[in-house]
Amino acid sequence: MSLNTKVLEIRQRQRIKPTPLDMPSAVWTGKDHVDGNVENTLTMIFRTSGCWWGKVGGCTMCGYVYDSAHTSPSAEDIVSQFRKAMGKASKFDRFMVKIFTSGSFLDEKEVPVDALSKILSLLEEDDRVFKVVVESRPEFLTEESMEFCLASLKSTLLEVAIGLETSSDLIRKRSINKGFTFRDFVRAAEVAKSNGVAVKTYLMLKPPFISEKQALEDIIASVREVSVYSGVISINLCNVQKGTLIEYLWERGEYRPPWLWSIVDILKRTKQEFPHLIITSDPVGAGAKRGPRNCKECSGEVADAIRAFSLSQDLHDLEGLECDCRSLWEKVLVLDDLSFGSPILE
Amino acid sequence: MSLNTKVLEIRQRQRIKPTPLDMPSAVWTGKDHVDGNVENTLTMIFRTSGCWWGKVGGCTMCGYVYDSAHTSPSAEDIVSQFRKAMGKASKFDRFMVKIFTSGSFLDEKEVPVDALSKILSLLEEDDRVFKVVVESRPEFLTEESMEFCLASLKSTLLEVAIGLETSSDLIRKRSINKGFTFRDFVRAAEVAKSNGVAVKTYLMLKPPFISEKQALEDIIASVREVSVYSGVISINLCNVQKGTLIEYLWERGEYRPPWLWSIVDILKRTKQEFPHLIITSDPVGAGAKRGPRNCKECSGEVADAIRAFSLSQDLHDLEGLECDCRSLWEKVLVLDDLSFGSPILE
Amino acid sequence: MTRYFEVYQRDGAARKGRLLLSRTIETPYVLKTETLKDNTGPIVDAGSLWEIGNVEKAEHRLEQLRREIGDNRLIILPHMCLVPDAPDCIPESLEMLVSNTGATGRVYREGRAQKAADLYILEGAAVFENNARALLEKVLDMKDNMPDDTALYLPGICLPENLAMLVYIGADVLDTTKATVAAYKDMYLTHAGSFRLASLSELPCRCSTCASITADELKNMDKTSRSQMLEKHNINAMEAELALVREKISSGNLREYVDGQCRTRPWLTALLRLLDREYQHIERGTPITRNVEMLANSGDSLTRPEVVRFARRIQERYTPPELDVLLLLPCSAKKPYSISQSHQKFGLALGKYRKFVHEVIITSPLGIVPRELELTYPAAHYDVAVTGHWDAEEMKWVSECLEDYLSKHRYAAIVAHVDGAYKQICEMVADKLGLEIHFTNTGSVTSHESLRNLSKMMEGLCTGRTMNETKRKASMLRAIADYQFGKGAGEIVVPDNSEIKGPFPRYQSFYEKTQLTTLIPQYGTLAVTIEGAEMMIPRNSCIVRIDDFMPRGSILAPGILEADHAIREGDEVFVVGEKAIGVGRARMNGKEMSMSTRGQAIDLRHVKPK
Amino acid sequence: MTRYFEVYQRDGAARKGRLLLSRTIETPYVLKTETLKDNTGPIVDAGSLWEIGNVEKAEHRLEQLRREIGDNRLIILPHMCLVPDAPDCIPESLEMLVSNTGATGRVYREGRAQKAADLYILEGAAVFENNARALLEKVLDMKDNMPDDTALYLPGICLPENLAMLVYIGADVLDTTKATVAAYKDMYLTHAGSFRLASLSELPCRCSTCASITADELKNMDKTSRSQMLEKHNINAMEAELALVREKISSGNLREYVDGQCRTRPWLTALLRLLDREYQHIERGTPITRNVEMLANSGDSLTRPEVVRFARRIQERYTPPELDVLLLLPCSAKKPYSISQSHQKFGLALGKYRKFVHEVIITSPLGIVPRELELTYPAAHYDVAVTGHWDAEEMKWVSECLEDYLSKHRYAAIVAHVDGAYKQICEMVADKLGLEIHFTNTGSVTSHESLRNLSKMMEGLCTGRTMNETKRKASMLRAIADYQFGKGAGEIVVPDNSEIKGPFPRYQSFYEKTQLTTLIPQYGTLAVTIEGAEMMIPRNSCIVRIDDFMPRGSILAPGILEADHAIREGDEVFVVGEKAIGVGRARMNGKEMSMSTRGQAIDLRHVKPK
Repeated sequence: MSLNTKVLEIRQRQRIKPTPLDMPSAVWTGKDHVDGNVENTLTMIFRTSGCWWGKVGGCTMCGYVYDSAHTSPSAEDIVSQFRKAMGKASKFDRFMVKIFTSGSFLDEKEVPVDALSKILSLLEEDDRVFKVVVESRPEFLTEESMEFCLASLKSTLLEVAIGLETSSDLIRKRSINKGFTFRDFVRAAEVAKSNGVAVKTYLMLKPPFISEKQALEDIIASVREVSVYSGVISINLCNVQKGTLIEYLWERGEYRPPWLWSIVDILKRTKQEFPHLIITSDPVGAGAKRGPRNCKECSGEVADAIRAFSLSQDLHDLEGLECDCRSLWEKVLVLDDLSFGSPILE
Repeated sequence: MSLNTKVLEIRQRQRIKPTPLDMPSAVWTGKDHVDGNVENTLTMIFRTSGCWWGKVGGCTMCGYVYDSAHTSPSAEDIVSQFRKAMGKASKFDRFMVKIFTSGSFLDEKEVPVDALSKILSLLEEDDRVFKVVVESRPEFLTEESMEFCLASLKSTLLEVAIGLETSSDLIRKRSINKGFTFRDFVRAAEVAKSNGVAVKTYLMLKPPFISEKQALEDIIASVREVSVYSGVISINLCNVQKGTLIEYLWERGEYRPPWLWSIVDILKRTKQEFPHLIITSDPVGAGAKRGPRNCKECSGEVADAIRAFSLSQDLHDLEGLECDCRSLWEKVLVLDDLSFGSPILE
Repeated sequence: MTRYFEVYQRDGAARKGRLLLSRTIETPYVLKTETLKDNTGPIVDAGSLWEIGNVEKAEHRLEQLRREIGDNRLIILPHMCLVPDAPDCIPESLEMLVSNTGATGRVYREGRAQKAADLYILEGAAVFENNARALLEKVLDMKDNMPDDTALYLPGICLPENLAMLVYIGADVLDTTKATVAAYKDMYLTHAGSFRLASLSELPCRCSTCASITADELKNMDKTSRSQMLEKHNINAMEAELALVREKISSGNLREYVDGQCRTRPWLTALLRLLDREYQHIERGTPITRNVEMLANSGDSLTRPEVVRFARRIQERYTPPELDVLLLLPCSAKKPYSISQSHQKFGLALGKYRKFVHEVIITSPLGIVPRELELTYPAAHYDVAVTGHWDAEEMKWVSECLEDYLSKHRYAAIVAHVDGAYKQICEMVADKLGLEIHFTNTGSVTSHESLRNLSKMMEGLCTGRTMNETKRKASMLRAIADYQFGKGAGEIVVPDNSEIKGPFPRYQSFYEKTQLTTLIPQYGTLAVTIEGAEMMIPRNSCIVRIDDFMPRGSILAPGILEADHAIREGDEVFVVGEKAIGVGRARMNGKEMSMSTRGQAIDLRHVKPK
Repeated sequence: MTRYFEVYQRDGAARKGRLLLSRTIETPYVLKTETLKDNTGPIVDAGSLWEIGNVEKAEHRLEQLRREIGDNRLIILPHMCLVPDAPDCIPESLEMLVSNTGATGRVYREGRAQKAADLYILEGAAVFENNARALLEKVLDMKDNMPDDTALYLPGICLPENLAMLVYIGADVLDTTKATVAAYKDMYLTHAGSFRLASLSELPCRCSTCASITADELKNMDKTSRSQMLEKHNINAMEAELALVREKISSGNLREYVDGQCRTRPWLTALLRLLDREYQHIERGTPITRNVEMLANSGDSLTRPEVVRFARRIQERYTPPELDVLLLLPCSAKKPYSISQSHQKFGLALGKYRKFVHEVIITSPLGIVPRELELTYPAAHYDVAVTGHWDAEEMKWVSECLEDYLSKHRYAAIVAHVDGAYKQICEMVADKLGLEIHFTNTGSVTSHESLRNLSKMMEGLCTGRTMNETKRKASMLRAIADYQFGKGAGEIVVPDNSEIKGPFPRYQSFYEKTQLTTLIPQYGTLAVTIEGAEMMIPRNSCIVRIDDFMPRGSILAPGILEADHAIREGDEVFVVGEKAIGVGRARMNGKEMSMSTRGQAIDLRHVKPK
């Protein structure tokens, strides 16, 4: 059975509940490091028809597909979702907008062109919005789509975020099942660049089958390779989402989310090597059994330090972290590499 | 249940086979150390009505009672036994005669006075016989019996052998169940002495319940106390005879015969302390599971050395004995004292 | 009876204690035998009468020895050992020997009246190696005749392989005799049996002795050095086993360890089996509850005291609620059963009919567990090897439990939602008792079809008496009270019209606004309030009478006048004194409370002055 | 298949072997996991494709590594591990990787074709801890697909508590991963399970690490030093267990050890039970005979391969002598039965009627033992825990054996001189088959009255066929031959009119002055002379075909062309080659002989040139 077939099989067992088409999946506000400053951000996730790749199988760790709508929302529906989301930013004078779907914002099948141009225009019109970040798979990042976006979004900055996950084609293909290559990413990034659009890259720490050490080193290598094309790198820590292959494995004792010590190590090493690169990580679900974690004692504190660094980009925020479990993690780095197909669960 | 009752109970379970009344139980020839020389000896064991003490219970280690006749042999029968026994000595020019019954040669109920005087006269008449040794319990060693014997036995030397077993009244009573006291022995020995009759004393190494070390030390103490009354001491090594309390216990893992190392140690220490005392031991059944023994490797050799010493009275014969099991015996000496009611079987 | 020995933890006949001598000796203890003769150790042998010669001298030696070594060392009084099958020929006067001060030990011989001592030594214990029946008989006789707060010494019998079992049958003190003798016989001892040194290609141990040498080097040493090395190893092996056994007592799973360890030798297995048949003896020391898993991991688990006690209490103390329909269900791996996926499905399938239905779970090794007792130790605390196959003995035992239940308690209808061996058991019992049982399962008990069948069956049957949610909760607390204190206790401590508060399983019963009990989910037992205790005391069970003092915190054994002998460690007990009443948790059994002169008897939870 | 691994002793699925690398590694072996990454050790991991990136680079790394470390170290070929439940997404080309020289190891994934290697690693083995069924399935699948003379490595799963069982199911190589991880989690491991360090009041071990420190000192160390100490202890505990297990294989009683050791965890007990049900797998490696006692010491002894094989061979291969009266007797503790006191009394009671009577002994766990086979392993070699009580499973198993026998073989009369459980069994079977059994026992089977009853009963019944002394001896040898070689072998190797010489039990059969067989009492098997072999060879069983050479002393596996797969270690085998025929004793099973490239296959006793 191929990876894609297996992922699809798991997907098909999940039930998606009917939801209103004019409500976004999620909206929240927060703070982000943006070009040297800490800024307010409004994050919105649109409910769309869903990621085309996810519908034919998709990534082994991705549970966002279940945020998609059971029927395709119309352009009006999407714009309506946008308007509702913007309501949450009423208290801000200045903020950045981050737009996600469970797939690609630039995929016309998810976000009809009418909706896209309307939303970008509305953003352009809103003076408080100084920057817009949209996420997309690289195949939708074309000269045409860039020009189209920039046509609506004139003075407001645009950044496109691409979920590359890793620079290793082997891992991206045989562990993550992402469906594109590093070369695809490079092409997309260059298109953006040549259009003056900034590129943000998502990496993914510890996809399935990969040992803690391999995962850690893979991210370090990935940062190195991606830094050529992208000024902002955000490292996602794999967590166990419902309806994913990762969950299927995790329930059987065959997957353990990454250690927080690993991301601390990654942040320290990469930031030292690339001081001007913005490198962030949001430890979602840290300390939970489905989330990235150290021991019960220190997970909270370490996750806070990671968040602080992500905002400040100041390595001092990662100093002084200590816990008895750190020596266990060091052993796990060695042994998880030599366990031949089973994670060291603790 | 008293010791005597228990011994009697065991005795009553044995069957005694009918045997001819005019045949001795056993006769054999050998060599003994006698007054500084090695001499030929003729040993005869008469079949009599048996030891009176054995018939009411008797000693815990003694199986000789089963050598007695089922009906009392007449005086003629006994003399006839004697004549048959003497036939075995035809090859000797000079020899000593040792007479045993399964009880006391001087007990009139076993050996009628007519038989006694006839036998002693015949011995007196035989010029080859230079010495006669007879065994008896002390109660039959009286002025009268001595005078009676010496009346028949003029120029031939007489020695009486007494089975004292130990000088400890406690052990003799509560372990051996011998039925007389050390005071009884002393009295008998003094009677003999005053009649110019030599006394030979039998001691018994390792009666039941007694540890190896206690047994060893008991014999050393006994030799010391007996040396005052007796010029010849013969140390019997307890073995497991049929129909005895010892056998009953041995079958249940509750008795182990003495180590040969123990008698070696006894012989060395007592001979050094009493160089002029004749101290002998015949390791009957040595190396057999019912007999005194060391390990399989050395039992034969050590028994030979004990026999050699018994003849020569020369401590050189006991030198150079070595075996790996000696260190085990040394530990047993310590531990068997601390086992609180179970022998250390090896 | 003693100022020098104190027991502080028990498990079956095994226990942890302390000999309070010149230095404190933790028991179970392995005595270095040779130190008994070395007057510097904490335990000293005054010697044998065989060697001393007579009782007067022995008396003299004893007096002298006590003067020499002081009171805080234990003297084994002068003795005169026979062997077990010898007729008794010991002078009576020897028994009269006493040391008026200090700790003493005595050799125990069956049938002889026992004078007071701190330690009793089983005469000739070593003779019973390989004779399970005889050893057990002797030890039981001895235990019956010595106070619980004295130490039991089995001399000359201990090996690493049998140590756990000897402790399990009740030994407090053992010794190194056999370890030393084995060493001098070139025998290499392990917890898994002995090896001839010559047969070993390597040393199967990592003790400090074995780590320093190879098998070949050891074989090539001269006899004395070799024996000394072997002795060190053998004693290490014994001490490691001893420490392990002590930790197993602490952790509450010595039985599990012994269940494996006894497979080393047939006589040890026989000993386990024979001991289980001495239910009175072993049950007395078995705590009523534990906070570790109970593993039912061999055929012999069916007879362990916790299992037998559970079954007997169901048989003797349990009264089912007044309902007309019985539903028999299979057990689940997850405990308590009701939080398992399968039982949650059964509950959904029952739906609105659940209030008509009394649920009883069938399981090995416990037999049957009424739903109300599913939290009660060991029902929520056991784990078994699951292979899908039940052996004939399991089937027999569980059938007997079910048969007893169904012959005592009548229902208008019996439904069994079970498969495999469970079903066979139901069929056998139904057949034997001439009962009709409705089976609702088709294929798997959690299949949609089976569950639908169950619903339908209930729809047809459920027309009789029902029990609402409050009553159901109350009946759970009552069942637990009956299980814990005896039949009828539930009605007292959870009276009619009690109010039950708290979410499952943390139920609390209130009567007229006063709290009477709390269910402790960890143990599945009830803790009783002082008001509850006041209602229970007239029942006159689980009562501990204390002297004229005001108790607080914990009660020591010497303060206890009398205690219900049915009390077990872990039991909820009611303290009655002249100054106060109280309620607490027993730390020893009732007999020990009554008789002991040392040790923590009760952890008091509530006190009320009179 | 391999030049680098050799098995030299087997017991069930367990085995002792050697990895012949830069240094010889004795297996079962516990690999220090971290040394796999340290290129100085005898086993080296070439790394993961996940990290290397692609197959070309992996190929390059492999070549370079081989050049660097030489041929006499084992390289684990570049791998790309998934987890057991992952869909296969490994590039096909990765499997093509080979090292043209030197020893190699490969990760084994179910369903993938296996290339040659010296060592196979079960992918994701650690996932199956606590899952007996899945682990056993995986190991069986792996064993079916890898040659017998390659080593099996179960990574990341070993603990001191499960080591014996992992070896028992067939592991050759294990590692220290869990010992290290446990140490860094403050877990203290023992063969009897794990403890939280914090819960220990003392260290239950005397290894060189634990001897140097107390529990409190250890608890108070800083984390890193503490973990290092714990790691040392944990690995010591594992290595001690490993050495013990190796010695248990050597001494032929690993099963007995595992029978106890598996009680530590329910999943290990389940593993033992499930493994016994894989009779083919475990029987194949079980020697036909041993010179140590077989302990049948738990309920699970009823299914051990020696017991099942004995019962099956009686059912399939045994033909009773032609007699009309069957006498059923109870077993005796002393073996062989006929030298026991009770059986000697039975013999005396039978007296002159003995020649009319066929004697069959009833026993647990073997079922039934015809008198002729009382010397045959394990009939003369077992010991059981004796309590007088038989459990239901024992009764069931023995009844089934007796029922099978009585339904196959008819007698004019059946007498049973038995009591207790034996009698119940006879009654159950008689009832089921509608047979009449005459019971002669009153009270004890050895009482005078019972024995007189037996004599009288026989007096009345014994009028039919008889068997004289020579025939009786011949029938014994024939029964053993049939047991050993299959039905009909007895008639060939002990023809009619054979003369039987020698005192019991050292019988020798002669035919026309030529000796054909000798009974080896130690094993209860027949040794066949070269003349006997010549008669047996045409039967075409237990045949080993060798190449064109003159064998002497012993035959190595590579010299064997083909061997009867029914051959078991310890079997008497007939060697057939172009240059000679011979007869000897098998040192491995027939499949191994056929397939292996290393190892002693046969100890040859007689050879005859063609």
